[in-house]
Amino acid sequence: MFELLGISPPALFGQLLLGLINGAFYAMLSLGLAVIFGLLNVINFTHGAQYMMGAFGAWMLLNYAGIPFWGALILSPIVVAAIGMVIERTLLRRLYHLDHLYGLLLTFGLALIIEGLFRRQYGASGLPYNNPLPGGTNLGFMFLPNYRGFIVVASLVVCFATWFVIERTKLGSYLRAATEKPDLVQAFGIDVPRMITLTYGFGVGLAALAGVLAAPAYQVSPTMGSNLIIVVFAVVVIGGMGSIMGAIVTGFGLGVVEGLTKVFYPEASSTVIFVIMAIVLMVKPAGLFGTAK
Amino acid sequence: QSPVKVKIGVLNDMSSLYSDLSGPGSVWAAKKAVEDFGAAAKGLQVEVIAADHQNKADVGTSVARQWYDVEGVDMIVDTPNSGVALAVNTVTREKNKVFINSGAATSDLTGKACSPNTVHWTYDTWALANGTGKAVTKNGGDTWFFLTADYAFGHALERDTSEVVKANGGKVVGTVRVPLNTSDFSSFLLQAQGSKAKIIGLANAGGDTINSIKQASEYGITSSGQKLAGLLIFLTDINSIGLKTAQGLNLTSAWYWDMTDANRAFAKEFSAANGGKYPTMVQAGVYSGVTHYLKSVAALKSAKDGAAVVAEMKKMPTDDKLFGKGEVRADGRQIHPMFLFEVKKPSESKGPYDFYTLKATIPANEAFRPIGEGDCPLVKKT
Amino acid sequence: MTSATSPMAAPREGYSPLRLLIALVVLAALIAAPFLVYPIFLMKVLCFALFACAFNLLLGYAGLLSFGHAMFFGGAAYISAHTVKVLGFTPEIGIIAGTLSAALLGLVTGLLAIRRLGIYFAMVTLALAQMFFFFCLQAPFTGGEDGLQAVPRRAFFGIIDITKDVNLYYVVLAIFVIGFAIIYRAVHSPFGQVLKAIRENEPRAVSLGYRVNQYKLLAFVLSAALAGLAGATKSIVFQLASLTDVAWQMSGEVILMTLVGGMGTMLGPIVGAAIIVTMQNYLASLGEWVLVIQGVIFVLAVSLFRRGVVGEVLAFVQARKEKAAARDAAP
Amino acid sequence: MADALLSVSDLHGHYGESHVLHGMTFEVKAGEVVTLLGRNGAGKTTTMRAIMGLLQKRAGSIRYEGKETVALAPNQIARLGIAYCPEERGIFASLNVRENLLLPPVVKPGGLSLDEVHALFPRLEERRYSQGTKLSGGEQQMLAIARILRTGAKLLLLDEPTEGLAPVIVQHIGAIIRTLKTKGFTVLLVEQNFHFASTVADRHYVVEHGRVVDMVENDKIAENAARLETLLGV
Amino acid sequence: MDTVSDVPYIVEARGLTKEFKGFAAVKDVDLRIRRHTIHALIGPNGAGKTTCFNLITKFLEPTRGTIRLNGRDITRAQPADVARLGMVRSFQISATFGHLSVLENVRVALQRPLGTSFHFWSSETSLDVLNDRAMLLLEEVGLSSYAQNLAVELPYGRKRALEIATTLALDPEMLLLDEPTSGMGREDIARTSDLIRRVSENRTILMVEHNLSVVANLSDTITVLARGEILTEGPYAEVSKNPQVIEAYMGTGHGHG
Ligand SMILES: Nc1ncnc2c1ncn2[C@@H]1O[C@H](COP(=O)(O)OP(=O)(O)OP(=O)(O)O)[C@@H](O)[C@H]1O
Ligand SMILES: Nc1ncnc2c1ncn2[C@@H]1O[C@H](COP(=O)(O)OP(=O)(O)OP(=O)(O)O)[C@@H](O)[C@H]1O
Ligand SMILES: [Mg+2]
Ligand SMILES: [Mg+2]
Repeated sequence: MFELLGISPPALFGQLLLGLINGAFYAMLSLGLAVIFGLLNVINFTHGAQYMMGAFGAWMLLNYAGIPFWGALILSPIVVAAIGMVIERTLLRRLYHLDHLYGLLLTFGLALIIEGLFRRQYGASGLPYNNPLPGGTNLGFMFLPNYRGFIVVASLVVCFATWFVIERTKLGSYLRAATEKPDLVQAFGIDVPRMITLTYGFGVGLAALAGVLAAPAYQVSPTMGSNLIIVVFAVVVIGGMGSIMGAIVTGFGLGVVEGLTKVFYPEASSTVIFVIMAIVLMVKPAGLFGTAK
Repeated sequence: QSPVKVKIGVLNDMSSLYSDLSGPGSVWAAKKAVEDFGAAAKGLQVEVIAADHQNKADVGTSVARQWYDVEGVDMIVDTPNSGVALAVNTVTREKNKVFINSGAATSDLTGKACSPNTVHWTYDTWALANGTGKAVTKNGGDTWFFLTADYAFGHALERDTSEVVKANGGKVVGTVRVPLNTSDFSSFLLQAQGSKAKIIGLANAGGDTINSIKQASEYGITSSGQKLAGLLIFLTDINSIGLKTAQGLNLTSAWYWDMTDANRAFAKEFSAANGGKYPTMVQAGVYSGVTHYLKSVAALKSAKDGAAVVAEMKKMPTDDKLFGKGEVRADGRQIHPMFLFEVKKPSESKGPYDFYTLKATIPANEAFRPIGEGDCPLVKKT
Repeated sequence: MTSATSPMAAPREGYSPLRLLIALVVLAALIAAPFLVYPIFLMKVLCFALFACAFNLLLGYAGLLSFGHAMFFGGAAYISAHTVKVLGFTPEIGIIAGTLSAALLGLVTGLLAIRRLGIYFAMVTLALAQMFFFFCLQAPFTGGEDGLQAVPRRAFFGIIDITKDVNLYYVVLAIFVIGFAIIYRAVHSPFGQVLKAIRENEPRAVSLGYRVNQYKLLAFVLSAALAGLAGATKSIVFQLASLTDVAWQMSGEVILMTLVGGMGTMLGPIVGAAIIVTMQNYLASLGEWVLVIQGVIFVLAVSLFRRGVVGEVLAFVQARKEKAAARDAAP
Repeated sequence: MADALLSVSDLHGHYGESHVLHGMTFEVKAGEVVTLLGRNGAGKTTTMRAIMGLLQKRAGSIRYEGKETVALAPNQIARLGIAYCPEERGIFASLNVRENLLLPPVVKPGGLSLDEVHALFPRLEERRYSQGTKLSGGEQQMLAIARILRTGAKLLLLDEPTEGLAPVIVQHIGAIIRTLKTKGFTVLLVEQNFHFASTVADRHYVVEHGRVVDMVENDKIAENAARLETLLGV
Repeated sequence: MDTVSDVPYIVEARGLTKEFKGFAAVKDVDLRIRRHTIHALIGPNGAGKTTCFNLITKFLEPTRGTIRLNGRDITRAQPADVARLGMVRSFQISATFGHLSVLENVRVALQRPLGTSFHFWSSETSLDVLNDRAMLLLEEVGLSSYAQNLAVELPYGRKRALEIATTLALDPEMLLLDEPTSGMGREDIARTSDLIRRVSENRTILMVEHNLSVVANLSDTITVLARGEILTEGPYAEVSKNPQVIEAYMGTGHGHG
């Protein structure tokens, strides 16, 4: 048995690995969304725009300040997170007690504004950003560009660290509790507003980090986020909204599933995630890792 | 004698995918054409307005209708995006105005959907497929693998190119249909690599093309000997990919700024007025198309009857500083040479937008689909 | 935490002779309108207004946020355009076919989605709509990214010549009025009462013996059918059905219209549709700024005019009434 | 006045447009157990929320240990040593029983240890890994009280702590409140159950329409029975 | 006793068991409720009363056991069907339709038998025929002056009253009330007890209640649950002397609250 459905095992391994790489982006983006949804009850539609800002941040740092990729990897997310925190303080804060819908609509509006401004300034067709880790390793079954390997490792580290903080530390239990009853948690002596601002900043920072990582791999363009965001929503929903573990596992998992679809039935590769989402929600309404209320 | 009033509407994508290759640059080109033409001296009073069709056919048609019905627009120009272009084509015919298309790719505009009110100026899918497919295959790239955007445009491009490849003795060894707006091509590229084809044909556009080229370089596909052939690539795409990644790519274009002194002068002015960007073939086509239109209107002394103006355009040979001499065929196709370019290495590039080396010129009589093969009803009648 | 199933309390609209008078004035204005304003623009507003009203029936009165309504709007547009252009029927047959197929699509989607609550409902509908979008992109009969173009304007019922924009306008106006009347009746019907009760407190409605899913499903199918009616009509007006109509941005746009106008009010979606369509029309030449301006409107609407234009007006009127009542009651 | 731990004077509070508190004035001395009695909707819960800073619009004066708190945020008020057990219990669904119990941070030394808390409420230890909101109504009530005992707050605001509890537990809670008192805690209690209130409290304030209309010492209840009857409908 | 035992049981649950992830909240409970009686379910917190309630009204699926209503097996029925068979419940946390008026709240319950509830084409005014009956019901619970208010605007105790009125509107054969007086002030408790007594004629009532004076006053039979199992069953006088009950539930020296 050397061939499985017409694909040799090494090629299959290659495809699985590629799926994992893609999943790394899904995981990081959906993790940020999950963190924000979990705590702020806001479906952060701006997430895609913030991912894009992360990538543009890297581009600007390089082109205007001469700061290379590795510096941008730290700086750009911080700057984008800071902008996010300002948005949270001035706009989002007023919506927490309302329906999800409003947060979603506000952030949708913000996404339009940000994307529009970037298009105005930089056009829609994208800007180049060079690969900081050129070359690759021949794994025998495939050629793995070093940079792609770096993406997977970086994403795994970030995801695990986030999961650990939220699920296994006291800080995490404050976060989860504040999700449900912010007033009460504050009445226990915790500065919830500041915690929320920082959390939003953190979620946004994750998006921006994914953006910086994406800059060398994809094109740096104002539309890069809006194309991705709907898929990432689907990932979050499949994982279970607000579930940290769900976002991570589903992110990587769906990357792999999508990768395999690209081999066996490429036409469906952009739909497969939605099909899975529909099926999952039929069977497990709260998502794979979500808890039904 | 009161001047003849002419109103030109530049309808294109001002805000997304095609805004760099047409967008405000096309508006500038149209205005420039009016200025260079010296309209006032020739008894014309020309006004140029512009709108964004957002790549939506319904937005495009509503703007077109409103322009024709309410604003008194006589001619619409540019209009990238085949869907919108076909829709505007219909409305223009219904209202008996003029539509000069520069930005859209579909060869249906001068085929099944051809109209006595429409001129297709710059390029089309047939010309692209034919240009790249033929030249590349003849140069030894005789086995092809297609990365095809999975919708009508991609299918058409793939189909036309495969025919050309086969007609020139080449072979298509595989195809993968990629959903629109895919950001990650690595999986497809790996399949292309596995096929051992010499040429990977990119039957896609915009962001899809850019990402596939970028990732092909990252996965070492281009450096391991396979070549990419872009079937629809604009100057602005190369700018956003960067020469380092795009070098060696083959592509077909109708116009390039660094070919003649007139082109260079135009590009210099364009760049000064458009924040350092350089003109694409679409924007140059707008200039050229508007110029020819104004000539015809001046000859007729009226812009009101669209079909008459287009008939006049077909009668008069085309001649302007950017596209040189040519003609508008009975099916509405403007005929001029096409060029096959190869993208330069970074070391060869001497300045901004110095991207291409000319590899071959496809003479005007071979560049476009023979008039009899397009199923254009206008042609059959005659 | 309230979920999307229980949106904010809409200010109540009551009946009064004054309202009837206003309605008559509005109707008169609508009849005179095509002589003052560009009719195609008016028809666009009417189509979107009907679409938004249909959407609002679901969100504002049943508390269900569908993020996939473009599916019905665009699906019906395709069917109706196909029926007229390819199969050669008259437009009214096309519109009916479009509406019925939207209802059918609504039934299938509804059966799949209706058991999910709140944000999950929104997401399932989004997912199904996305699947439908890709189906339309790849299916041959939709014409891919070119869409179905040049749909002929045959005589309506074989007699009304709709190649004249003004005539077509009255046809569209009639369709709109019928659609709106159905929605109005549904909201103010025994069925509407149960729907509101379910929105307010679903378990309680169950305990009273209502099989809530059937009610939600009916509301969903109604809303889908009316959205389809709007889409089918639009395809006749613009002689075009395209991917724009089924894209998720269209679902977003109808939410925007409803929100700007005021969800859960009868007139809100109409006003919202008028505002958004006007804006898109007159800002078309501004390029990227359209996006920015639309975004700013979103942000302003959410931050400052949360009840929407109509909602704010109603709330203002109500507050004045209450103040007056309080003044009268004071000794 | 100087020895009042908490003194509230002329406190006004609003929910949006509606004016609910109309000048509440009362005080609680250190080590006392004081109740607020009153009909449904009199404004008792609102008063507690105002003290905690949870009411958006409030005006007047609330002094804790002599310090004005009306301008402080809820978390700052809590850090002064005030803890609140809300009427609707406020158990967190995303935390299990133990996490719920450990959630409120310790703000002052001298709170009960976890073992002491478990000794008071053994049921909570049995169900410690259960999701907080899966507890029965009464169990949730116990959890809500238990978790603020750990924080070391000296002033406890208990809003109807006996609602929905079995009589035996109510007695138990009565005993706990008395124990807390001997440990130096001060308690402000809102109660519907007057009988229960009279077994634990030192004084009772009667609230009506957002103001204090009467005050009765617990040992003078018998003399004032008639008056209380008309005020509370007892 | 003989005469009473001749009356058939309206509800019979046998071997009712509910496990949550291995934790048995209700264990092997046999509960039989006689027609036209008020039956109280009491027990310490967490004993499984609400769970029993949810099982009987089908808001929860039993892990094991069968439930019969009027001799008919409803173990696998849907909650809405149970309501249609004449068994209606109230909720422990008050449940009204907040943004409907008080009158409409009651009407929603009354309108189902009209059979027009799917009629999206007929006018709302077709429901006005129900107004008189709705007002009567509101009067019965003392809410007639609030008829036009929105339900959210009501104080807590009134909301409970409204809930009872809504429940009664279905004219159920069997009523299940979960802690009907919790959170109420004295006056409201008295009023509610009266109400329950009044409506219990020709009906069967099962209630969960912690207020012993209410239980003592109203109930014919009391079932005491503890840790998911039945501790004892009988009339108040008997049950309240049971030392196990005193230890597990009532405590010593209780007064009537
Ligand atoms: N969130 C709110 N919005 C508007 N009004 C409110 C709100 N909460 C309470 N009220 C009103 O404020 C008044 C006081 O309510 P409060 O909850 O303080 O009463 P209470 O004395 O605690 O009553 P209970 O004994 O029922 O708990 C009531 O009239 C109530 O209707
Ligand atoms: N969904 C659930 N998942 C896990 N455990 C549950 C669930 N529902 C109830 N329980 C547990 O079952 C037991 C019985 O709960 P139930 O609500 O029936 O008690 P109860 O008798 O009504 O108590 P109370 O008088 O306090 O309301 C409790 O220990 C509770 O923690
Ligand atoms: Mg209270
Ligand atoms: Mg209970």
